[in-house]
Amino acid sequence: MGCSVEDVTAAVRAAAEVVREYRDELVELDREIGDGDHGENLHRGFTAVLAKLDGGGFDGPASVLKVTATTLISTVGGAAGPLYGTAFLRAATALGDASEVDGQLAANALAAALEGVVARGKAAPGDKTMVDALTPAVTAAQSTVDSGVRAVLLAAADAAEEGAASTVPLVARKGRASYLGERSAGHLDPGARSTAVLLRALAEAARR
Amino acid sequence: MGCSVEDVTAAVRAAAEVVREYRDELVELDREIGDGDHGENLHRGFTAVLAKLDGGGFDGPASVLKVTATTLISTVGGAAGPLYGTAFLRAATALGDASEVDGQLAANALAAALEGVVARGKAAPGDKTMVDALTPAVTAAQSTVDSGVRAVLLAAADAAEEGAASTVPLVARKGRASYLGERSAGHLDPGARSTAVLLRALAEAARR
Amino acid sequence: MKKIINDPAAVVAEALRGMAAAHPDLLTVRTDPAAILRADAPVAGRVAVVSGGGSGHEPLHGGFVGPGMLHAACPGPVFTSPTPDQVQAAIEAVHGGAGVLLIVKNYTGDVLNFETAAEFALAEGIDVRTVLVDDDVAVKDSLYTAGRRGVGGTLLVEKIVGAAAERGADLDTCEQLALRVVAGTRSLGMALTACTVPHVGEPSFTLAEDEMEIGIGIHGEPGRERLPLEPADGIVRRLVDAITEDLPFAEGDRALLFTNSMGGTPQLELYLAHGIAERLLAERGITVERRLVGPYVTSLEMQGMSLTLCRLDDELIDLWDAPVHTAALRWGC
Amino acid sequence: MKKIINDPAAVVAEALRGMAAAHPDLLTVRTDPAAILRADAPVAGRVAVVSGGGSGHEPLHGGFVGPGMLHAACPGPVFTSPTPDQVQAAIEAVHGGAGVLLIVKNYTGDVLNFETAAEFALAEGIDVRTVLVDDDVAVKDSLYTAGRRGVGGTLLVEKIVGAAAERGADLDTCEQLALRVVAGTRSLGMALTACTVPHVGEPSFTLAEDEMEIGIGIHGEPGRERLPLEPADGIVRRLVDAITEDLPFAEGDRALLFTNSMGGTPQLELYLAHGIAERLLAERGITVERRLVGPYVTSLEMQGMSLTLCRLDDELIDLWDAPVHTAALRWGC
Ligand SMILES: Nc1ncnc2c1ncn2[C@@H]1O[C@H](COP(=O)(O)OP(=O)(O)O)[C@@H](O)[C@H]1O
Ligand SMILES: Nc1ncnc2c1ncn2[C@@H]1O[C@H](COP(=O)(O)OP(=O)(O)O)[C@@H](O)[C@H]1O
Ligand SMILES: [Mg+2]
Ligand SMILES: [Mg+2]
Ligand SMILES: [Mg+2]
Ligand SMILES: [Mg+2]
Repeated sequence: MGCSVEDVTAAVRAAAEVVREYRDELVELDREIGDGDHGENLHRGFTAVLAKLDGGGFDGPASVLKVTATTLISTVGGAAGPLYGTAFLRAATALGDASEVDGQLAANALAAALEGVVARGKAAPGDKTMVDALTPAVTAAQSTVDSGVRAVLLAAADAAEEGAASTVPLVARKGRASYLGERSAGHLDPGARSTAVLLRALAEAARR
Repeated sequence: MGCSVEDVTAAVRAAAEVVREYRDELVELDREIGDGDHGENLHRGFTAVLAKLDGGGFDGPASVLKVTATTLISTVGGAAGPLYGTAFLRAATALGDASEVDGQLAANALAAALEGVVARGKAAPGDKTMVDALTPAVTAAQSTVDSGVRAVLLAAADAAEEGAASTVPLVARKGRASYLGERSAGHLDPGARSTAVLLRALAEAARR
Repeated sequence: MKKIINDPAAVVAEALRGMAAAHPDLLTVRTDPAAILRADAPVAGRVAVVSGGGSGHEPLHGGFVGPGMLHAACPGPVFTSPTPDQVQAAIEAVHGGAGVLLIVKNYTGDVLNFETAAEFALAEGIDVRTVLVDDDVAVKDSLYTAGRRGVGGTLLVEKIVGAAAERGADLDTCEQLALRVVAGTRSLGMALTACTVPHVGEPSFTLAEDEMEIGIGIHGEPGRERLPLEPADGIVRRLVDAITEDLPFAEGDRALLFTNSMGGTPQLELYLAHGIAERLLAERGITVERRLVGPYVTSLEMQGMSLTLCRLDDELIDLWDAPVHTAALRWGC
Repeated sequence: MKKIINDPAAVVAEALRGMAAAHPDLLTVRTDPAAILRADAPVAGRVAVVSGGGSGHEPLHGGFVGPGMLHAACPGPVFTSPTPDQVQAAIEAVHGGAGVLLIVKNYTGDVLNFETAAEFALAEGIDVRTVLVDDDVAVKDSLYTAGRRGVGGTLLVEKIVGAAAERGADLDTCEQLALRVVAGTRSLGMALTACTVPHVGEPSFTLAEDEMEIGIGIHGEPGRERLPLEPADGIVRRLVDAITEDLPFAEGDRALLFTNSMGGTPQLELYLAHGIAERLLAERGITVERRLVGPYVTSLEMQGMSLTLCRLDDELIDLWDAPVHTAALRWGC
């Protein structure tokens, strides 16, 4: 048995709530090598998502993710808005009209999200962006598809955290941090960090 | 025998040179209760006076003071420019066409200077201005007229120093410090200080 | 001290060189003595409107030289009034035969230096009048003090009188008009940070992270009151209250509202403050019919703002709206 | 953090309220989503020129909305690009039937959000083109990076294309013109101090008393190089050298020189720097035919400056000189 529309709603809600906790850390990371708004942007966006989720009326897991996507796109702004928006939109599409999400579907959704982010942002692994968190997350998810959504997402979150950590020594080639050139090295990428944080929250909220 | 045109030139030159030494102190005093330019203003002006004195060609003590006056007026600006300019101009007028300055003439010149400053600036004693230094200086000078220029000016300088010190507790009623109201109390008035400094330098340079 | 300058003593001279380069068709910039003149000065048959004062308040006054406003501005060293010769030279350069009106901010230094210049010019047969601007309600006015300072209101006097002179008003009319604007104008400023005068090298005063200064002047003078920092609503209310109570401005008054940055306050904050001021004035029944928002009467890089309120009537509105072409204010042409 | 604000999250909304109050005849200000529109928009039969980006760079972009320049500006939160809905709503509000040109500063966030808006608008049958401005020579351009940032040059593109649109140029012409201005424009900025974003509450970076940062962006991003503070001559030479070598500008070139304050640098210093830049360009045989000096593309209260140099020809000069009536730039009307 996989995750129902209620489970998915609860998981996204949990992720949205966690963003508030990490707001200041993400602001600080972005202040170091960007413009200091990543935490504020996501906080604004996920606060709006929470309000939308309260409205309810979702006919399936995909519709929860789709509302999340459009809300993020219309409230976050910056680079993260369209990127996370696209990620959730593609994930929604990957879920199709399934009424329950299982491990395979969850892994597919993650893969679709990554594809969307790359299609929009044109970043490759190693460019010091959220792609560095999402890419290993997708790989890890794909090798655990049979163990249920929670296990898939936990593996993904673990991998994303490692991936995020791996951005520290990198010199940024995409996003605002790239303007710093060599001076971007030695800092954790805020978007990679937020990806790991979101995946961890989704995983821990997943009931199965 | 009194002070010749050369003596007067040397005394003004000495005063002008001393201003450089006190520039920073006067800036600092003016920064506390004014706009921080008094030392810079006098320094600019007396540097120009030195250049003018180098030109030479003075036909009497009065002409030295007159050139000093017009140079200060045309280079100092601010409140101090016209006030010190007027002071030197009136002093020059008081000297008339005398070829030597004696104690009486020196005291008269100081009194004329004070009258000029009051005529222009309308400050009364106790208003926390240079008048608080110049007024006791004039009184002291007048009671020592028979003892020669040097003694007259030394008495004036002593009195001016006391007068300047007496401005510390006062609340300013004229000049820029008056904008501070009660907050001007507890500070030495920069113009009173510069008056004392100038008189001391003139006195010490006076040969007789 | 962090500034984009070379020698602190040469700041004004070098800035004038840049100003000359930036506005070759509009301005004639003289050095020794320093003056910023309308390129087409003297304008025959027109009252010449002349102002000036210490530098560091830019665009005041040099940025307001040009058709419809000032004929000449005399820039002194930073925060130090110009000298009489300087003012006199400017008067002579722009005098067009119909007399000269000096617009002088009420500071002892400015008053004395302009006064001396006026005496010289009068002695040469030029009809010179002086109008003092003293709009700062932070300073108590009294016969026994230096009186109120001239601050933001100076710009309004220069614009309105400049327009009248451009149209051919005679010297008496210009003088009366200036007095009328001064009488109906009040200002108050506040600071979040102090400014640093180049030749001083350190800030004019120090404010803690949670302090603000109300009633500051435009020369880095500290204000009359140091208060805990407040949100914009509180700050603007203090300024509006003090200004409207002073004249007083009354319900039904028509007014020009000038929201001024002291230099370092960004436009985002300035518009925010302006919006609050408009709301508070509307609550008091005062109709804002004209407005100006920007860094126009500044104190170097000081962060802070001032509000200026000026009572309007149809004549003043018409003169305010009249064409002006200067480096800092331009409309209608 | 010392700012004249209330709630940091409401800064942009409150500033827009003030802007609306300050310019009632010129602008229509919408909230939710936020947009600053020409009061007379849509202008039938004219290409609509639309720009926008994060707030905190004022007067860019809202201060450039009005006849002869932008039809709409979309202000995002401070230093955060606006959202697609916001841009789309602005496009729909000002579209006058002749297509819409989006002028977008080259930042990932701006590009992605405007791109999405353009897709939506295209889907509704509105002919939308996007021109990216990427004039900042501080950033190495390469296929594998985010590319150069858009900074001061954005103003020039907006003015020149706005003038062409006002005269009735079609969308192709406007797009080509914008590309031509972008191709001939280079900028470089430097900072003496950092700015503080309201929602962050502390400075974006820290510079010691004797340090400066060369190649800063306009979002409080640190620059590429931290150097010991230099006199103005040295600072300006660094900027002029980097800019002229990049395009490269050559002897005989005609140019517009735009000397921009990052916000907190006072006009006195800015004119001083401008004068140096003019001298250095003259030495290189580059003829400055137009100039602009002021705080136009800012980074909140940051102290610092940027230079922008744009190659001119008769057509561009004519468009630059064309009447413009906006809150921040106005001439010829
Ligand atoms: N081209 C890109 N592809 C993928 N991720 C990107 C790209 N550009 C930026 N990012 C991510 O976005 C994050 C910054 O987001 P945010 O601060 O919200 O936007 P902005 O940079 O516009 O201020 C970066 O840390 C990075 O992970
Ligand atoms: N009305 C006045 N009468 C006499 N002295 C005055 C008057 N106003 C100011 N001063 C003197 O001038 C001094 C300030 O001079 P200065 O700093 O050079 O001019 P400003 O105040 O214009 O910056 C004050 O300290 C005071 O002694
Ligand atoms: Mg960011
Ligand atoms: Mg002083
Ligand atoms: Mg002074
Ligand atoms: Mg951003």
